[in-house]
Amino acid sequence: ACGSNSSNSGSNKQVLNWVETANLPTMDPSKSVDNVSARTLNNVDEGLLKTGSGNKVRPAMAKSYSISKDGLTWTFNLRKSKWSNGDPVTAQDFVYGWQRTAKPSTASQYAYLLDHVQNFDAVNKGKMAPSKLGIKAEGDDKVVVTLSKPQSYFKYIVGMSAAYPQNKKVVEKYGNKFAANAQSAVYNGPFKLTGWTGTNNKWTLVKNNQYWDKKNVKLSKINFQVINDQQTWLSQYQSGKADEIILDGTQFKNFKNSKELNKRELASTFYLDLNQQKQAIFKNQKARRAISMAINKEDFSKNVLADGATAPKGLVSTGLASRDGKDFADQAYVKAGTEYNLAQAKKLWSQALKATGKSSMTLNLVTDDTPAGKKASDYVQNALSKLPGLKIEANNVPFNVRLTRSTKGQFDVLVDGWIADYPDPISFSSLLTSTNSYNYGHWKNSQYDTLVKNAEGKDANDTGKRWNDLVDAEKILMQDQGIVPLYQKAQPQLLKSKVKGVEYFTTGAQFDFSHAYIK
Amino acid sequence: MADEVKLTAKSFEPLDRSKNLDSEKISAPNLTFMQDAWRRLKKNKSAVIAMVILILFFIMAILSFFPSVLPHQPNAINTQYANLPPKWPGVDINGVNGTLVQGGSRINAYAQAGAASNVHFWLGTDYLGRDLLSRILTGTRISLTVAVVATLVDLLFGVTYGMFSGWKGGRVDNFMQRLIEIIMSIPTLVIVVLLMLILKPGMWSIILTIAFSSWTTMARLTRAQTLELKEQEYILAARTLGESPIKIAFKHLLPNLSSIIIIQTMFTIPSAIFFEAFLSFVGIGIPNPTASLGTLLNDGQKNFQFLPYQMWYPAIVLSIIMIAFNVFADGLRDAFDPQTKE
Amino acid sequence: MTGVQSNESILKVRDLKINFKTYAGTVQAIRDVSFDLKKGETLAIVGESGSGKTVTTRSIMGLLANNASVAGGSIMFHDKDILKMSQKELQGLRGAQIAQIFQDPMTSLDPTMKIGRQIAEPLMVHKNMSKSKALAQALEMMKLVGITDAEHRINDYPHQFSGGMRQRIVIAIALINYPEILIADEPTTALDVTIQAQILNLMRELQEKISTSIIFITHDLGVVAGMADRVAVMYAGKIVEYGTVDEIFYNPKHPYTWGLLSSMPTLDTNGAELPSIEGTPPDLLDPPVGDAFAPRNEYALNIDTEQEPPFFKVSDTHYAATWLLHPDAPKVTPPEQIIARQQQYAKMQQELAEQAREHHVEEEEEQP
Amino acid sequence: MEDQNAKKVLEVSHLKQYFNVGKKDEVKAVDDISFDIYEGETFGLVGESGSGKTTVGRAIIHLYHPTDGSIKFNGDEVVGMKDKAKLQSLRQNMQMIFQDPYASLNPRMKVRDIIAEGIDINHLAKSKEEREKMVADLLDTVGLNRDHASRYPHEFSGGQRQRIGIARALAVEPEFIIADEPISALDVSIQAQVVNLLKQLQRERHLTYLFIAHDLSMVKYISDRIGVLHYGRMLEIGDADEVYNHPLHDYTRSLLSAVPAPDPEYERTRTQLAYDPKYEDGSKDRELVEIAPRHWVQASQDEIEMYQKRAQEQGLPLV
Amino acid sequence: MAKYLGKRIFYLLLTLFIVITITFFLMKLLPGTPLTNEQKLSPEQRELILKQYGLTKPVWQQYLIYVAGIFHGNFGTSFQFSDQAVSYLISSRIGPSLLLGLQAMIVGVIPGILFGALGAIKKNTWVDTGTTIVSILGISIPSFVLAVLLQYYVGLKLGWFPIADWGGFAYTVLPTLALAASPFADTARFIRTEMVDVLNSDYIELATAKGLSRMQVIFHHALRNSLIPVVTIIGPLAVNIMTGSMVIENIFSVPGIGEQFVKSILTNDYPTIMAVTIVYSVMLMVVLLITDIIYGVIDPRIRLTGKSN
Ligand SMILES: Nc1ncnc2c1ncn2[C@@H]1O[C@H](COP(=O)(O)OP(=O)(O)OP(=O)(O)O)[C@@H](O)[C@H]1O
Ligand SMILES: Nc1ncnc2c1ncn2[C@@H]1O[C@H](COP(=O)(O)OP(=O)(O)OP(=O)(O)O)[C@@H](O)[C@H]1O
Ligand SMILES: [Mg+2]
Ligand SMILES: [Mg+2]
Repeated sequence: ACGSNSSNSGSNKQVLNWVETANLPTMDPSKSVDNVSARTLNNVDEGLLKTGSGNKVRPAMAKSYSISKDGLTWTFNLRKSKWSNGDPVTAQDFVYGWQRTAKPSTASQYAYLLDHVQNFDAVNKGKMAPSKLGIKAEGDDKVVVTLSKPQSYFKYIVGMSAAYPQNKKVVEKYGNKFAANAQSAVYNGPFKLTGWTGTNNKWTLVKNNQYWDKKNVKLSKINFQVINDQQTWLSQYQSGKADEIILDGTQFKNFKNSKELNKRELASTFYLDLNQQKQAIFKNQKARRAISMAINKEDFSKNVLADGATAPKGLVSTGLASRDGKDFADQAYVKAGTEYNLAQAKKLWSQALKATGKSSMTLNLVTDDTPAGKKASDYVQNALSKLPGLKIEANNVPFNVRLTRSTKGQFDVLVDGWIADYPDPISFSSLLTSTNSYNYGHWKNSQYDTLVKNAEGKDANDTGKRWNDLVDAEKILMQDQGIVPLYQKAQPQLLKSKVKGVEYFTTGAQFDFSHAYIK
Repeated sequence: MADEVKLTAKSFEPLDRSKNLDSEKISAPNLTFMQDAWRRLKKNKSAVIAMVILILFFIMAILSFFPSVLPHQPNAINTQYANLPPKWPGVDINGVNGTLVQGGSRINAYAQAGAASNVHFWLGTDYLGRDLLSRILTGTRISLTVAVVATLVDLLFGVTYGMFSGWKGGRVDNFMQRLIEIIMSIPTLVIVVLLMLILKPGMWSIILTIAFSSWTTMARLTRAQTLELKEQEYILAARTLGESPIKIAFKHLLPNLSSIIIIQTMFTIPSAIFFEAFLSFVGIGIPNPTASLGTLLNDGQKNFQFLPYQMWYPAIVLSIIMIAFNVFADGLRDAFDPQTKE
Repeated sequence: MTGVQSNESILKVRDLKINFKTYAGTVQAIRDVSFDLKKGETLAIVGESGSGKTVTTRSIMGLLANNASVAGGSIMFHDKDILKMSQKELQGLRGAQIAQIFQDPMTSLDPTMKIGRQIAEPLMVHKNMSKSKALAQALEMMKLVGITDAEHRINDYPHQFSGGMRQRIVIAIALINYPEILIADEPTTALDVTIQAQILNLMRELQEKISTSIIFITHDLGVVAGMADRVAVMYAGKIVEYGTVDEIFYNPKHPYTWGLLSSMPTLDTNGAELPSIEGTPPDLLDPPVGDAFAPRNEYALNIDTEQEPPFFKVSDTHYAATWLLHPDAPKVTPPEQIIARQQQYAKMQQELAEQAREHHVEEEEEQP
Repeated sequence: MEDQNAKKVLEVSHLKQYFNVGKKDEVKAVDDISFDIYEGETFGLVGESGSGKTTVGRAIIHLYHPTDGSIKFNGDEVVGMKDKAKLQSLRQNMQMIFQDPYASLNPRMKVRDIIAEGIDINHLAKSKEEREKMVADLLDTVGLNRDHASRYPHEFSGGQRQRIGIARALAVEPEFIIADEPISALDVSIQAQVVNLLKQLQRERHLTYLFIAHDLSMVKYISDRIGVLHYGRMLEIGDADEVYNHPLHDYTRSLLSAVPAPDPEYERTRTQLAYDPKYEDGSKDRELVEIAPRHWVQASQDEIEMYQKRAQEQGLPLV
Repeated sequence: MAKYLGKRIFYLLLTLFIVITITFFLMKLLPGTPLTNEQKLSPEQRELILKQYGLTKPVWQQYLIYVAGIFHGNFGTSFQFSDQAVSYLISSRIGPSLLLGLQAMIVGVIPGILFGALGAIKKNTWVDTGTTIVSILGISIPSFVLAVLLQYYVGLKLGWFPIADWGGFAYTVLPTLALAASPFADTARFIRTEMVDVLNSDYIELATAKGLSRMQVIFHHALRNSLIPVVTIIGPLAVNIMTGSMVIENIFSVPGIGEQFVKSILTNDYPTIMAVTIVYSVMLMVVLLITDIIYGVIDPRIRLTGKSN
């Protein structure tokens, strides 16, 4: 009866209808912390370089770059390009953007990505003027970055929103309303944002005619809508109102043979943190191993999640990085760290329990209340309850509450997850160093710490050594069962077959529409 | 005029007054008030059916305390049998023969899962292979518990509050009513959400929060009725006899408030069940692995298109309970009303 | 007293039988009731609670409850049987030719409608009158029933009036179409004496003005004495005695009428005990064989328990259904009070006769 | 009839009972009334609806807190009585019969328990059997069947219900009973039954009654003395016959003239006297003045003479 | 009247003040800050952010500032949407909720009244049974189940109305229907009970005795009087519908305040939760006040008096 004007006639119209499951909270590159804004920013703005499918880095605002021998000085040569308001994008815009991200008053929560940049710490703590940050403009088209220590994966970092250029004029014009809605920002990427009021459920990306590579941008429009309900999403997809859907397990099963199905892997591992500070028993490796061995990860990912998720090999996800054709995860694989062996688990747990002098204990299991979180909660609770003398109390809490409780250590067992910010194992490995604030379980291993430190410092310029350091660290982590890997996330996606050229990558923003088109 | 029938002289002798002609002799059946209500209730067929249904549900709910009587352990995970549709032994009708439409064609889900021919789940399984029938039964128990306990709190507190306020009248009443107004001005959901965020999530918090937000209606109703009743002459009579207020409350007020209380209770129970379901939907309901009808519905709703049975069965059970409560409440109201024309 | 009277019966009720189906069984509420209503007269129906007064009048209005069934009889209004009328015909009748005043003025007005509109409604319904015209007439009627400051009060709501005023409004509603028959079902029972007196006066005045026939129901014999031309006494769903008001009050024949009359103290009743009718009326679910009053009747005869008494003629206008009037019945002495009344009656008759002789006025005689 | 120096059971003086004091809808339901009731007599209180009759009764029996004035029962001040024991004895010695036979019995209690409520409160029965027997006796006394004890109020007719109410009041063996329109809701034929019962009980138990009614013929029949109440004020007090036969106050006259009698001849000639409340308006201070012996009328100083003249015209001796 | 209104508004403000106070301090008990990535922030940054949100001051000062802010329509800044004023967030989202609620009330209440009246008029007939069953069903099916069914069958299978999203009347149809079930059922049942009583009353008998037809009696006399008690339930019901539509909004992706409320709960967006609470309370109290006034319009007996009971 209605709405017939939009669905089928669009084959020659270059319009893509995309769905998000959360609102767009901000468009300020310095303040973006979530997936939705990362994805949108990635399509409306552009940094020096850009990560694409297969985690390949390609030139963006910088047409080329060079690295000094010591790996500390990176020089980027900018191409001629313009902001959507017609202003040229200059080297100063990068300097301004980075300084803005780094200075404390901006309160950027992702500023830490720039932590290798010279003087970042001091600037970030407000102890040094932002102008002392290790980024300089040489003329209008050359950006020179000085690092405090070598960082082989810096090329990925410069493609992230925290490192985007920012138009000083515009930022200062809008003050703290900058990028609070579609009009109060300018864009240098393939699209520009319209229709976003700051709080609404719908927004649209339209082609940016000032974009340097606009001739390769085919889409004229990308409509985004927020849908919270999985069933609704599917209906919208089926009725042609949405061009894609990320399926859940049951839906996946029903579209297994669909031509529209794209199995999307994700550089994301979910694992259990075992709180050693709260529960002394977790100081015992046997206890940690028992927990791991009691959980059948294969079964969980294949039969319960059933959405293409896989059993993890360790903390670092499969497919994130490889060297000489060998995947990091395969190379660092320690069977005992992820194996399922209930009998052994029971034995180990009894021993560990005995050592504490108790005959039984109750532990709480904290998960977030996303669908996957609930499933993990159900499954893990059931699995662990099989261990002798162990009772599990499940706490399913909203995502942000889970974060708070993680930080405050209000958990015994925590289902935690991590998505790599950039395609380098260190994005994972650094998490479990004893000083890292994400190390919620407070597992501590000095050897591990040293290896990671070497990778970040002494061996940073030696790819081979660095690689080995990280592989060794991962092995130690798994042998000592510092965490209990649970599953590696997948995102099975249905994408209308008319939609071509959507670029996907496993980290960060995940989707790039700049070369997408409708057939 | 008088028709000429044979009238004997004896006919015109005065009637012997000693012959007792008093129609008052016929004594009424000796029933108590409750018995009388019960008798009337029994006459109301639909109410009786509703009551039987409710009793059945309560029995099943209580039985579900003993997992051995359930077809399966409600929380037992068997991922091999995840998402199996209902299968009734020996019945080959789509919907109950263990087949479902997957990816456009009808498949035998049990065969696909490698289940032996003697494996059957009457109402199918959920995504962890847990038996839906067993979960619905325990879920019913939890939902009924939520409802009944919440109602009890509501009854004990709400009724007392209302009676006290109404009886005292004046300033006390005024103050107590203002208090209720304040509580009522905070939307129920907000109260529940706030309390749920502060309290440890769990069944008891839910019960507490539901009770906390529902007693005001009961209190207002009983207060209004008490205000009316306390002016009744039989209450005045009790006062002139020197009956203490407490005794008046129990002997005179409560019995005459009973129907209004019962009716309100019968409305509180379903709304508590609904509310719990609603909380589950919002994501702050009963924690897993415990099932309530609300969590089951919530889970089922997500896959309605492919596994419709996961929503239908809990929804049907919930609806039946609701309808039964409603019909039963109507019946009770009539039964407790002596004015009801039989 | 009354206005123009004639011999023409505008309402003839014959052998009316009405039953109610109830859970417990069939209630025989009206058992063979017959009476006539003449133009311009006031017929009072008296009897204790539950004797069937209201049911009788409701059947005349065609307003019987859902569970009622007419088991027999007819109610002829201008040669048409009300009991056989269609709903439409009945609607045309109600509030136009036959109107009713109810017992309780506090509850019989719509609390949410202005009283002017309530009074005007029958005009709008029956005469298709425009609202403003109907309201103008309603105002006249309000003045007629003695509502002071009617212009201002026409837009008031019922709760703004006292009980007496409300009853005046109810009367205004009933009279606005100048009905031929006005049924007043205990119109003053809920009012206190002074207000009652006002309302009764008002009704008498109005009757004179618009010469309507009134069926007046009450259990207050004082009111009957002042209002009625003729009286019918009901007991347990039957009329047990009827006659002119003088005949009933001064020469009652039925023991129930005796009881009624003597249980009411007059201003000069003294003595230790009031004569009263002991016991309670019979259960109409299962009316007794014979005379329903027998169990409470101290003059009961054996035959009362065997056979229903027929009507015995006392005079052309006076009939009573009691075996005591049978020629074979023993002579009984009525209660003292009744004897006193009979004596007074005899005296009155005598005076009347003398007067008649003196004035050579021909008394019209009424036919039974 | 009581003699002059009979014992006063109840002395009401300057009783005032206002409602909603200080608010816009203040009601002076009872405004400065005084009267005494002597042992063994029946004092009738008449007046139109809303004149304050019920309020007087309820104030006397301690259901209200009077605004002002004093009520003495057997010499003890009732107003503001706090002493528990005294209160209980007051409640035992003074009882009330209510107007509405339908509202005055708890529909969800058995007749037995309704009647025995006072027995239980005052612990008058030592055993269950005794209690049972007392109830049965009371039922006998009020002319009901003993079997009726196990029934519910709704199974009775109005007259029978009123008897149950009487039995309840009698259960504590009071000496003084306030009967608040006990018969106005009843059918004529039943009224006589109840009045007879009350009279009989008075004879047998030497009860004192305050009998409230608006049915003047009944009040006159049952009462020894009568008080006429109007707008919360007592207008006239006197012996029943006197007040009826020789009313002095205009209001009383009007009231009497409005009473219909079951006598068509009388009715044909009866004319109702219109009432002009000029002798009641608030412009003057008025007090009850004894015009004829034992016959008091509310009058101001300058009205006394007029009432005396009226009395003389009716052949009453002056005080 | 003015005095009465004044008194009511005073109570309203007092209640509101108490509600604000209670919610404010309850919120303070809750864990969580606006920071999602707390771990990676330098203490200086942390301090700065907390300062931006005014969270570094003592609680009582925060309270005073908050209360003062409310008087200027300032409810603070959202945690979920950085730099968005909560007042803006709410004002931009309340429209759809109100619209849906209003439509649902109209679609629910009017047929509800007719249904209930029909049941009462045809008491104890099959019509009565039928209407009763329908209204009981309306109460017995949770609104979100109904929503899912409507969406799947009417939206997807039949394609009559849009499945989700917001953008015109057609988009409101399904959510309105899902929401309307409960006001429909509630009014139907309420009206029926009430109307049965009213139809037994003396004034209805008098109206019939005036010669009014059955329909005239019902429309001129019975309906209005049966509506009186219904008005009292309609107020809170309306607020419930407008505020309780979060599930429906969620399912149909309606950009309303209810859906936002759920998100705020899930994202610990306390300023928004608090503001929504206050908005709900105000709505509830204003609606209650309005119903009381309407009550007076419909029922002249309680007009212009200060008594609400
Ligand atoms: N709808 C009904 N269903 C069953 N019985 C009924 C119904 N209406 C009246 N009755 C019975 O019919 C009998 C006569 O009732 P009716 O109302 O005519 O008495 P009444 O003489 O008017 O009494 P009252 O003086 O109390 O008004 C009573 O026994 C009553 O119970
Ligand atoms: N609790 C109360 N609050 C306010 N006003 C009251 C209260 N009780 C009685 N009144 C008022 O006091 C006046 C006297 O009332 P009361 O009941 O004593 O009259 P009554 O003579 O018994 O009348 P009736 O014959 O109608 O019973 C009336 O105007 C009544 O409205
Ligand atoms: Mg009647
Ligand atoms: Mg009274």
